[in-house]
Amino acid sequence: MAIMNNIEALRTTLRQEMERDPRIIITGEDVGPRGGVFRATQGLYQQFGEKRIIDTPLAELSIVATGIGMALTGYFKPIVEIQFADFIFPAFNQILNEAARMRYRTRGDWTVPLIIRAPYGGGISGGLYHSQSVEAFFAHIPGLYVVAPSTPYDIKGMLRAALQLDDPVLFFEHKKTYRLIKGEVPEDDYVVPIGKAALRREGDDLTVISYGLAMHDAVKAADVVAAEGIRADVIDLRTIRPLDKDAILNSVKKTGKALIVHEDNPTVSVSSEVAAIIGQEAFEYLDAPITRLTPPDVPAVPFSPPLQDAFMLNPKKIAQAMRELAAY
Amino acid sequence: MAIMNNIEALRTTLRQEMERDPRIIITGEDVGPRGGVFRATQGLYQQFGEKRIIDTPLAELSIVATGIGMALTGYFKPIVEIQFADFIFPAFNQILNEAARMRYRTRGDWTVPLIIRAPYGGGISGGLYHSQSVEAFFAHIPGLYVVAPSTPYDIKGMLRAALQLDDPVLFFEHKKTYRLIKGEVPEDDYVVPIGKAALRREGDDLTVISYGLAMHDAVKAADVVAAEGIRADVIDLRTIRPLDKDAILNSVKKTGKALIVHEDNPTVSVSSEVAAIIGQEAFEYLDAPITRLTPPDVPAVPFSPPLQDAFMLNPKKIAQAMRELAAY
Amino acid sequence: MATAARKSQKSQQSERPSDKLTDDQLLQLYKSMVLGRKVDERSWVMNRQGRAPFHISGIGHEAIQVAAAATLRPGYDWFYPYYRDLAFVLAMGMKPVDHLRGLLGKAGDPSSNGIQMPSHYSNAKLRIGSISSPVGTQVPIAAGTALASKLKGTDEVTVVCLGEGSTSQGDFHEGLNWAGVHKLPFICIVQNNQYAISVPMEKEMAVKNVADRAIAYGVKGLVVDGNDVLACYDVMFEAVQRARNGKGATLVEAKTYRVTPHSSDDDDRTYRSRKEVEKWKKRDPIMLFEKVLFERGILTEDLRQEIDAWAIQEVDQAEEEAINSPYPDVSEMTKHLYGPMPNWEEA
Amino acid sequence: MATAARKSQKSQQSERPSDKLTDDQLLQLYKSMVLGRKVDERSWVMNRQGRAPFHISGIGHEAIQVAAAATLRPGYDWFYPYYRDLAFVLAMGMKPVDHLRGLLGKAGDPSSNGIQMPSHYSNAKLRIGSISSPVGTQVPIAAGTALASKLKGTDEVTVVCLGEGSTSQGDFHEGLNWAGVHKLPFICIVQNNQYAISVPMEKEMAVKNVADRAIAYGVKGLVVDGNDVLACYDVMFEAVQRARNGKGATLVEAKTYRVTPHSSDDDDRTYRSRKEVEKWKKRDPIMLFEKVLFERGILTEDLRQEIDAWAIQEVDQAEEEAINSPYPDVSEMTKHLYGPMPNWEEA
Ligand SMILES: Cc1ncc(C[n+]2csc(CCOP(=O)(O)OP(=O)(O)O)c2C)c(N)n1
Ligand SMILES: Cc1ncc(C[n+]2csc(CCOP(=O)(O)OP(=O)(O)O)c2C)c(N)n1
Ligand SMILES: [Mg+2]
Ligand SMILES: [Mg+2]
Repeated sequence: MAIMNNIEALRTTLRQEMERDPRIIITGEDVGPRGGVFRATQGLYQQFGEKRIIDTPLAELSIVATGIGMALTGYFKPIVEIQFADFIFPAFNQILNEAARMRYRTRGDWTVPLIIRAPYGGGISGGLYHSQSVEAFFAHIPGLYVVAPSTPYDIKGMLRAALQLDDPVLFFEHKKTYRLIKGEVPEDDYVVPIGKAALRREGDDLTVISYGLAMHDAVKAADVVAAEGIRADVIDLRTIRPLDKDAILNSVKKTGKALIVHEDNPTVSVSSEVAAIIGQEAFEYLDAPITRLTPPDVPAVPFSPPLQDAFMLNPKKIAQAMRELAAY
Repeated sequence: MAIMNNIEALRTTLRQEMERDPRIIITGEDVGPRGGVFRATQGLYQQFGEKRIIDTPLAELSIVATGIGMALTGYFKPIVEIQFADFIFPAFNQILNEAARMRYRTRGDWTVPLIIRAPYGGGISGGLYHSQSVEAFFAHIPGLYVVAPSTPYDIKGMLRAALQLDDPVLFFEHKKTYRLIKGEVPEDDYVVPIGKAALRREGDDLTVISYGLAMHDAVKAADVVAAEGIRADVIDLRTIRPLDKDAILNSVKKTGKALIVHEDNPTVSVSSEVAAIIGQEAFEYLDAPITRLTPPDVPAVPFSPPLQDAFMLNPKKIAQAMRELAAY
Repeated sequence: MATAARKSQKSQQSERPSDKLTDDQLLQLYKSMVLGRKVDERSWVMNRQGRAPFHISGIGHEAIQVAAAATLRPGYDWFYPYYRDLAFVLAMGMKPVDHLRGLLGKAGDPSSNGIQMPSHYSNAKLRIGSISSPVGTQVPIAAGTALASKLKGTDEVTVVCLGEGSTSQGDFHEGLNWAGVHKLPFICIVQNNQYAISVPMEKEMAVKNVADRAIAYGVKGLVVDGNDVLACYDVMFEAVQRARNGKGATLVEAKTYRVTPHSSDDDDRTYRSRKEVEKWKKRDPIMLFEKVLFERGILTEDLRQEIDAWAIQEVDQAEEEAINSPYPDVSEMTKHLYGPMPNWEEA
Repeated sequence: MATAARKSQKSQQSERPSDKLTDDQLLQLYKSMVLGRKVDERSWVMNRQGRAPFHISGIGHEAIQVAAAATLRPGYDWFYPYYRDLAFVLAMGMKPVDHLRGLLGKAGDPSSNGIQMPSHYSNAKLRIGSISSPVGTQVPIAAGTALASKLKGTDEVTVVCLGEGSTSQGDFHEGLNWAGVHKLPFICIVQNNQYAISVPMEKEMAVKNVADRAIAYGVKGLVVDGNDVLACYDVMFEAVQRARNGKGATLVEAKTYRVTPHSSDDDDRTYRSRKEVEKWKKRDPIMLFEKVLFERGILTEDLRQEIDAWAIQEVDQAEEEAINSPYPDVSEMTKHLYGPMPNWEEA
């Protein structure tokens, strides 16, 4: 079994799936000869040619829209790359009003089997506009799947799952994890079901719910506090929409304490929804306030190194929040 | 004191403020001779001429962007109209990445004193794309003010308040309330502070938190259940961002029970955030699950009359939810 | 004899594609226009009777619509209409009852089964794409469909319609740009009725012809009198041929006028003169075509009345069917959000 | 004598605006280009030394930038730059240390005080608008600013820059459309370096000249050799005059080349030949201008070295200042979200 980092897992899976399924087409800015600015598509243009790996005009609205138009024909299964999630917003109208609403408004007559990949997240000196976490906007939208795998194993398994769906999937990849996170990736054809969270650590004292880079920090934090006798369930949501309510509720009903951790700003975010679910459906089991830990409610990660450091979550901050909640 | 409906209060206030402040300019589709498709600007073109009431190309991105560009000069205070909130999304990138982030990214050197008006909401046979509640997307954005006044009094007072701010304000008007809701509008120069909720009914048994058309239904529901001996605080949030946490927490700490009601679909919405605030900061006071009542989590209001009826909230549904929560 | 008259007239002109149309085909065009008109007029009546909350009309736009349809292969070519394309979708194979069920929000309408507002057409079997309300979005989507056809190696053509006002949207720009870059089998028909609701053309753009915008994308631009059905046919024929033969995209601008208010919610007296409207009513595309058909001896007064009666009967029957159709079950509201999930077992 | 030589040369040509530039003004143009270049080169060095995480370069683009600046009134006209406009913003009044503080995320940079990535310029006092990263957004914003100037009755001009790839965005279309409709005092400069990162021009658009797109908006389109500073001056002079005199908007396309990779994160060898890059290095705008200045006797080798030394000293000093500047306090992170709220009392 090969050890890969996230970007290798992604690239390898793209290649394997394209070899298998001639309907898969990749479009986006610089995905061709350049192989993508993060190298997700490196070598694919050379292997599959310019009819399957298509460099597009610099225009996200139409990158998504043409993806929709290709998907509607049923001839192709487009995977479009948004170079940075920060730049997905010109396409917001197309994603919301067209991709996500097509099936509903046509009673299933038209469907949009489209995957939109978008690197997101901070910690890479990207400043305000190359660091944004944008998942909250999309998690609100019925008709979309929104996923955020953060291990090489899940990237392969969830990309393969996404390819089997007949609906639009937003596939968010935390760019800081691209080279930071390594792990085993089996060669066989497994899938990681969309809509299912993973339990990364187990414990009875509290539940930490997270995803993305923050989830890796949460696991480290859990290991730190475990040494102090605080044992936590660490849930990796993996899928942002639909949320795995069962996984969340089962754990919180067991521990009675929930800490929700993510890099996105908190107001009306994924953590709001998780908290609302817990507050409504696990109320009787709660032993402590439903707690959230996120960066401050500011636009995005500042560029200046000390400010970026102060903004980002890390195992220390999470461990501290876990201690406080455990002590409640 | 004049009795007006919402659209009259809006139009009258626009006229008065334009008479007072020559910097105010209105732009948008059909705002000129036509007076707006909802008649919000009726007569203003005739009074103020084509230099202050500007019919625009059919292009929301640039309606907002040119508003930003005008606001940046400091010469003008633009109020731009988005004809239906459903059509605000082509401008999403401009609102999020430009208007809302300008002050933050320039450390206050540049500011965007811009008001974006947008009629939203269902119940008017508008189907999927003329009925959307879109406030959740914007409530997530630091740097924006998001308001949703729903009485003639508040429309005047909050529009006047918005005009005094030096930051972008999204001004949502529930279109079903335009002619449905009437009330007294004083002639004097009052403001309704942005960021402050209103208590529409008082009671110790539970707290209903709402805004927009649903808030009017909640008040009716409260009157119904009051006759049955269930007494509720009914909070009209009025401002969606920033939320009036004090008003929410003070009431819930008193009643111990919270019912959050809105027309928007629930997942990652304003009700999620209100629930999260309560779950974190009023936890020890809670006597019941934090409860939400919204339409189902579907894209928007269907057109067909019976489906529209089934979708929309009404006093009966809210009263029932109040009874159940009170009985918990 | 009628046919002889036509032949001689023809030989005096240079060869036009519409010259090749048989009398039957010409009558078929005419009937399509009349049927579209009658369904549209009936929709207004049902709205004024309070039975339909909303109607948006294509009256005045029929010529370009039925002409375009006649140059396409229904069910093979891809068509992304806009909300005024009633006559167009009927000519492509949709039925009056489809429109009228939609008008009333009744079950059985293939467009959306009552989920969307009226005139938001869709028919997957006929390859008619689904209309949403935000204007312009369908242009780059159509470009994507055209790209798929090209990559797949078919000779399908994709046609997309919109109003001139909607060309101000970024979507239009981006879609046309793709059409140019990839030399797509793509035709964008702009039905230029000179207003976007109340906003006149000169406040929408600083060019005389929308088709002049084609040059910015390296695609062909053609202007046509949108009320002259045969001229429309000629222009569309050329555009379809270019597309079908891999010669690239065309932007067709059909100059026309909407003689009705923007929709049943509009009052157009606030922004345009009755004189202007009356002037255009005299250029009614059906009237203009009747004149040609009379001149050519293809249409007689008897036949005209027969066609009128046929169309009215079609509409009567469709109206009855629509009125008698049930509403969709309220359970529909929460259906069709996602397709079925595969039965995954995690490894 | 040099001046005599120039005069005679001049008289042979038709009158060009740049002919009116004095020797001093010409040298000023040259010095601006050299200063921009030196600051840019130093940024690369600091990046390669590991002191700056990111640099995006304007090397090769200096001619159009300093020429444009010379036709404007800094602090009076409005300027919306893009990320390659280092030489431009310096010529408009920003300081090398402003750029270098930004490069290091240090306090005191007027652009964003370390909040944004480097090269995202802003200076409210100089009326230099703030750059965000999503490309194209500034075009319709600039149109709004130009509209404000026009409505206010000033003769301010608004200039906005972007790359040719970014003209594919809907924002460009919509902004230019407003400029046409309102005949705005607006100049859009497209710095066409023939690539959007790795994507070559022919995959971005199907036209030869971006300026050909002007016709779609009823604005004037002008193409210029972007490496010829005097030609750039002439074209910008014309555009500014049109704008200042209420004659409307201009789309200026300056054909140029970026001889560096897209940014410090890029490796341009994956998508273009070294031969192509070398060819363009021989058309370096500073070299080309030096040749003219030498020919005209305005520049001597001594003076050239003097200017070089001056620029390097400026940059040395700025670098030292930047390095010695503190980082912003972390409390900055939560500041400047909203302005102060008025002290409202509810009625
Ligand atoms: C994005 C968007 N903005 C606004 C509207 C509201 N609206 C519906 S039709 C219309 C005018 C369209 O004008 P045009 O494109 O010329 O088409 P026409 O109706 O004249 O045929 C407007 C403003 C909309 N549907 N979508
Ligand atoms: C909306 C958006 N999408 C993608 C990017 C990433 N990006 C930054 S620069 C660039 C290429 C720009 O090309 P061009 O406009 O020609 O300007 P150049 O860099 O060549 O000067 C891209 C794709 C971005 N900044 N904004
Ligand atoms: Mg029109
Ligand atoms: Mg370029």
